[in-house]
Amino acid sequence: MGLTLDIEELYVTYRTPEGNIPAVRDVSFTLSEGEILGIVGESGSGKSTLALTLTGLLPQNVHVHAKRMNILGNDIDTSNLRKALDPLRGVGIFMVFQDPFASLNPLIRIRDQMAEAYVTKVRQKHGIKLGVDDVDDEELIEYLKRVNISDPHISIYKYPHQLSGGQIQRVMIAMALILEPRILIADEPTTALDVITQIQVLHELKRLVDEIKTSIIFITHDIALASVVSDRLAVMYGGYFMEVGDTLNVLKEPLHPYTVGLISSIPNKRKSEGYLSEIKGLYVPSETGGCPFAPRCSHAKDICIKEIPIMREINGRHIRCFLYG
Amino acid sequence: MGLIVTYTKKYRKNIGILIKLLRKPDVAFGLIILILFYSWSIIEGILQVIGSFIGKPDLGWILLPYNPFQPHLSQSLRLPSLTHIMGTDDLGRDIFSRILYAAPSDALISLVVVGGGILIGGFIGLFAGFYGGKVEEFNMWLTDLFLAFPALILAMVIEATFGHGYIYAMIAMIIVWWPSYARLFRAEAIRIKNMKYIDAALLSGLSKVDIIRRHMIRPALNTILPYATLDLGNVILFYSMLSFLGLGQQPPYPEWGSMVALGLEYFPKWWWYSLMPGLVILIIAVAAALVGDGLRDILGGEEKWV
Amino acid sequence: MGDFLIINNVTKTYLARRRTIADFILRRKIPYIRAVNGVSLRLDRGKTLVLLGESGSGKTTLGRLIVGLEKPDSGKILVDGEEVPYVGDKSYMRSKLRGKLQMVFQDPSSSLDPFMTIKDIVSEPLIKLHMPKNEILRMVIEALEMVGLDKSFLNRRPIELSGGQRQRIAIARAIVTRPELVVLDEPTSALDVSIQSQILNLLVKIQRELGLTYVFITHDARVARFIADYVAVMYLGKVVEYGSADDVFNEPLHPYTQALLSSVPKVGVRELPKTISGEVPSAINPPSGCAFWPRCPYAMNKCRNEEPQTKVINNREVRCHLY
Amino acid sequence: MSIWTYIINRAIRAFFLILGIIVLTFLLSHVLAPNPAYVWAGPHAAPSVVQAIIGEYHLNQPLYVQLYYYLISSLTFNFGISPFFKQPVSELIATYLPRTLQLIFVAMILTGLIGIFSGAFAAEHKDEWGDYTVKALYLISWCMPPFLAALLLQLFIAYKWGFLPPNLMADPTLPSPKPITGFPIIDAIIESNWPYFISSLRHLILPAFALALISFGIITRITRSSMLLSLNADYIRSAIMRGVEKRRVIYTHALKNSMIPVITLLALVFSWMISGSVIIETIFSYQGLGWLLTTALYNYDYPTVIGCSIVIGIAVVLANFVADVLYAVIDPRIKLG
Repeated sequence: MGLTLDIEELYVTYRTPEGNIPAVRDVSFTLSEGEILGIVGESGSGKSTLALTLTGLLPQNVHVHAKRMNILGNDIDTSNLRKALDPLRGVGIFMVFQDPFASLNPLIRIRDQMAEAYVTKVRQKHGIKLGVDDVDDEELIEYLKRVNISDPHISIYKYPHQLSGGQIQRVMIAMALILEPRILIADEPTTALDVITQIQVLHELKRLVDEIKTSIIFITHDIALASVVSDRLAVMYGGYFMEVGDTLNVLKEPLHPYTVGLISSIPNKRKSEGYLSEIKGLYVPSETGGCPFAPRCSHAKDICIKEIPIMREINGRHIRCFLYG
Repeated sequence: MGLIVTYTKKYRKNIGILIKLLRKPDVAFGLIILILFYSWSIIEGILQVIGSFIGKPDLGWILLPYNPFQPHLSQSLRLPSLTHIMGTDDLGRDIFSRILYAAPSDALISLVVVGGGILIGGFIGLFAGFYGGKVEEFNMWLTDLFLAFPALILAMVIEATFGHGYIYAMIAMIIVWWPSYARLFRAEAIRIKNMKYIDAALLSGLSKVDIIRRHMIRPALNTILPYATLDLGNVILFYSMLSFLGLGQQPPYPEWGSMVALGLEYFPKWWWYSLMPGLVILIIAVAAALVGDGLRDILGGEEKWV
Repeated sequence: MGDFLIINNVTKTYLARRRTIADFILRRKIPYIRAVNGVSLRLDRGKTLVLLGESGSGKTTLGRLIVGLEKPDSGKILVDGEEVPYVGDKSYMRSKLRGKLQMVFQDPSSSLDPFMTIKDIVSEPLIKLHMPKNEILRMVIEALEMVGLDKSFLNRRPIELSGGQRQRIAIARAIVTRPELVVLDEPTSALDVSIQSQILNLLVKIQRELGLTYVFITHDARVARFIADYVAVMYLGKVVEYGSADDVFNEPLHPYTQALLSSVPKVGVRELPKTISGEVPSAINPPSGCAFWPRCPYAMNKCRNEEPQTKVINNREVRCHLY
Repeated sequence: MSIWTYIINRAIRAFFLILGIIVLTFLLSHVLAPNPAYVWAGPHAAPSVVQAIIGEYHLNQPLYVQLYYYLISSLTFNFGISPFFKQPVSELIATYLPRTLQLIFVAMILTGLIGIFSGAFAAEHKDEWGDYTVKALYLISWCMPPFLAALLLQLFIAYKWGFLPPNLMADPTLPSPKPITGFPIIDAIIESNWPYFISSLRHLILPAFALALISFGIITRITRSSMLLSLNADYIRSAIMRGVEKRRVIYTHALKNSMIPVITLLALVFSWMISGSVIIETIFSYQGLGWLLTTALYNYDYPTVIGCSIVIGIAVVLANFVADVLYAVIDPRIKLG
C-alpha cells in the first residue's frame, strides 16, 4: 500500500488586520491507499481549514508552511498552493462539502454538472478535450444508479434545488465514482442530513473505498460517527493533532485527556442514572503558546500553560500531552 | 436625522467607528469633504438667515471672497486664476463665491429629504413588513407605484402642478424619495421578523408595537445608516438636476444646477462657467459615497439596492 | 399519562406557497402541507416529554403550537386546565398563561437580539409584569446564576459570548418568570459535543430545582434517551409511538422507531449500522395508508391502503398494523 | 409555481401599477392641485380658455365622474391637445418617444457591456490595481451629474477633437426619412437613406455614451459584488474540485449566477436613464421625449407634461415586467418552484 499523502509540520495561519491567527499548527500525518482517516474536532479546531488546505482552496489572506507536503507523489510548493494543486484536482483529489444545498450550482442541471466531472476525467486521464454536451447521458445515469438514487432517469435532468440533501450528497459521490480520485476529502458530509439518511450516505461513501480504492479523509465533529467509519482517527484541538491512532484503540483506551472527555461526554445514560460527564469551560484561542487544552484540562500542570508538548509515539499511537513522556 | 443622531449617541462605539473610518485614506478623504461641506453650510446658512432677518443681506457674503450678486462687467468670463479660483461668469461675478453662497440650500435639502424619507419610509416600511398580509401588499404596490415613475419625471410633474421653487422642490423630492426607504425598512422588518428573538418577545407578552420599538428600530437604522449617508450625495445630485431645469431656487439666487444651465450659453468657449459647479457636485457626491461605503464595511451588511 | 399538558387531536396545515391572483384565474389548487396531523398527547407536571423525529416530522411545529406561537386548525391544547392562547389573538393579552409558556430555540445566534445587553434580554419577560426595577434586577441575576453565569454578564452583548453561553442566556430568559412549561427546540444541536453535555446537565438541574415541565424537541436519540421521561416519536406530522422513555428505548415497537434507534452509531464499533432505505417523503404528497410503508421492512398490503389507528399496548400508544 | 403562474402574476401586477400611475397623476392634477382649471389651462390663460378647459375635463362634475373620463382617455392614449404645440399630445408622443427609446436602447447596451465586463474584471482582480481603478471609475460614474457627463463629452470629443457632432439628432441639411416606425434610424434603413442613417448614428453616439457614463457604475458595482459572492460560494469550489477549467468556472458558473441581481437592476437603470435623458437631451439639443417634456414644462403645457409622464410610467412598468420574465427564464428556482 503506497502513501497518497505525506505531510510533515504543516502550519496554516490567517492574516487579518487584527493580527495573525493560527488555524493549523504542527500537523503531520500520512494517508495510505484505501484508508479512511477520521479527523475529529469541535468548532475552532482547524479541521475545516485543514480540508481546504489539502484542496488548495484557501482564501488569499492565508499563509501556509510545511516542512514536507507530498500529495500523490508530488512535492507541493506551499507558497502557491492554489496553483500547485491545479493539476491534481479532479482525478487526484476530490472533495464532498458540508452543505449539500450550496455545493452544486443552482442554475445548472445535475446532468451538466456531472458531465463536467466526466470531461475532467477524460482530459486528465486520456488527454482528450470534450465538451459538456459530448458526454453520453446514459453513462452518467449508470453512475447515479450505482449510488442508489431513486429515479435516476428523471433526477439527472433536475436542478439542484429539486433534490433533497441526501440525494445531492449521492450525486457528489457519483461524481467521485466518475473521477475515481485517489484522495477524497469529506468535510462533515452528513452533518446537514437526517439521522437515517446520514447512515445511508456513509454506506455509499464507504463503498468508494471498496470499488475504486480511494483514500478518504473524513472530517466530523461526531466522534461516534468517526468510529464507525474510519480506520485511523486523529483528534484535533486548537489547531493541533492531539492524538492519532487506530480507531478502535483510540476509542477503547483513549490516552489524551481531551479524547477521554470527548468520548465520555456523548450522552450514554438516562438522567435518572446521574449527570453526564462534561468537559468544563469552553474553547478559547490561547496566545500563551501552551497546550490549547490546558485551561480546560483537569490534569493541567504549570508546564502545560507555558509549553506545547511534542507529539510522542506510544504503542503505535501518537499523543501530544505531558502526561505521557 | 434626529433619530439617527440619538441612536448613534446611544451607540457606545461611535468614537471607535470614527477612528476606523479615518484609517482608510479614501474614506477619510470623503469624511473630511463632507464635514467641511456641512460645517461651512451651517455657518454660511446661519449668517444668511440672520442677515435676511435683520435686513442686512451683506452678512451672507461677509466670509466670501466676493459679493456673489454684484456684477462686474469688466471682469466678465475670466479664466480660473489666483484671484478667481473658479473663474467668473458672464456678469463678472466670482463663481467660487456663488458656489459657496449656494452651499447651505443643498446641505439643508439633503438632510431634510433623507431625514423625511427615513421618517416616512421607516414608519410605513416597518409596520408593513412586520404585520404582513394585506397591509404589506398594499404598501408594496404603493412603493412600486412611486418607484415606477422615474424620480425626475415625478418631481417635474409635482412642480408643474404646484409651482416652482425651493420649497416645492423639497416637497417633490420627499415624495419621490420615501418609497426607497420604505422598501429598505420593510426588508429589514421582514428579516428581523424571522429572528427567533421576536418569537421570544411574543412569548414574553410584548405587543407588536412594543416589539417594533424594542427590536426593530435600532437594527434597521443601523443597516440604513450607510445607505442614508450615501444618499446625501444622491439628493444633492438630484436637486442639481431639478435646479438645472429651473425647478429649484429661483434667480437671482445662485444654485449649483442652475449655474450649469446658465453657463450653457457660453459653452464651450467659456467652459468653466458650467463645469465648475458640476465638478463641485461630483466631488461632494463622491465624498458621500465613499463615507457610505466605509460605514457599510464597518457596520457590516450587504449592498442594498432599491 | 397525566393531565398537566393535554394535546387533543391537534392539526396544523400550511399552504405549500402563497395563493396568488394567477392561481385564482387558472383555478389552480395550492397543495396543503399537514405539518401536524391529529396529534394527541398527555403529560404530567414536572416531567419531560421528548418529541423525537427527523426533519419534516412536524416536531417543531408541534412545539410552537404548544406555546401558542402557532394557532391549531383544529383540536385543543390545554396547559394546567387553561387553553393555550395564540400570541396573535387579542385574548392573549388577558390570558392567565401569557408569559408563562416559554421556548428555547435551536440557533443561539438568532435567538438573542444583537443590539441588546444581556440584562435587557433576560429581563424582557418581566417588563410586562410591572415590577419595581430592583426586583427585576434581582430576578435577572438569580436566573443568570441558575444557568451558571454571574453578574459580570449583565452589560455584555450577545456578540461577545460563545454559543454555549448564548444558549445559557436563552435558558435564563425562559426561566426568569418561573414559567409553567418550557419548550426546548433542539437546544443543543448547534453546539459542540463538549458544550452539549454541559447544557443538558444544566437543563436537568434546573428542572429539578424549579419543578418545570419540559417539551424537548430533538432528532438525536442519544440526547432523547438521556433527558426524556416520555417520548413521542413523530413521522410526517403524526405520532407513531408514544410511551415512557424506558419502554420506548428498551423495546421500540414501531418499525420507524426501531430504524431511528438502530441508526445511532455506537462508539467503539467499526461497522456502519444497518438501516432502512429511502428518505422522508414530501409532506405535500404523502403516501397513502401508513405514511411509512414505502420504507418499512414489514410493509403489508394493508399498510398501503389503510391508515393504522392508535392502539394502546403495554401502556404505550403505537400506530402500526403489526399490532 | 409554473412559469405561467409567475408571468400572469407579474402581468397583473404591471396592469395595476399602470392603473395606479394614472390614478396618481389624476390625484395630483384634479384633487391635490389648488386650482385644476388653471393647472390644465396654464396660469396665464384667458378666462374663456379656462371655461373651455373646465368643460373639456369635466372639472365642474363630481370627482368620480372626472376620474372616469380621465381613466378612459388615459387608457386610450387620448391626452388632449397641447396648448403650446397646437397638436394632439398622443401625436407628439408618437413622434418624440421613439427617438428617446432608440437613444436609451443604445445606451442600455453600452451600459450593460461596460458594467458587466468591468465588474467581472474587478472581481477577478480583487484588491489589485485593476480593482481599484474600476472602483474609482464606477464611483465617478455613479456620482456624476448627467449634465457634467454630457458637457465633458461635448467639450473634448466634439469641440476639442472634433470626432463627433456636438448636438442635434442628425445633420439638418439632410432630408429626414418619412416616419414609418417612428424610429429615425430604422426609418432611414427602410428608406435606404444612408447619409441620414450614418449622420443620425454619429449624432446618437455622444448622448448615448453620456447616458451610459452616468449609469454603468451601478451595474459594475453589483456585478463585482455578486461575482465576488459567487466566486467564494461552495458551488464554485466544488466546480474547481471537479477540475472544471478556469474559464468555464468564471464565465459559466460565476457570471451566470451574478447576472440574477443585474437583471433585477435593469429596470431601475432604465428608469434612471429616462431621468438622465431629460437633462442630456436638453444639452445635446436631441429632440426626444425629454426635450418635449422640458419644453412643455417651460411653456405651461400641462396636458403634454401629464401625457408624457403617463407614457414614461407605463414604459418603466413594462421594462420591469420584461426584467421579471427574464429573471424567471434564467433562474430555475422561479420556474420550477
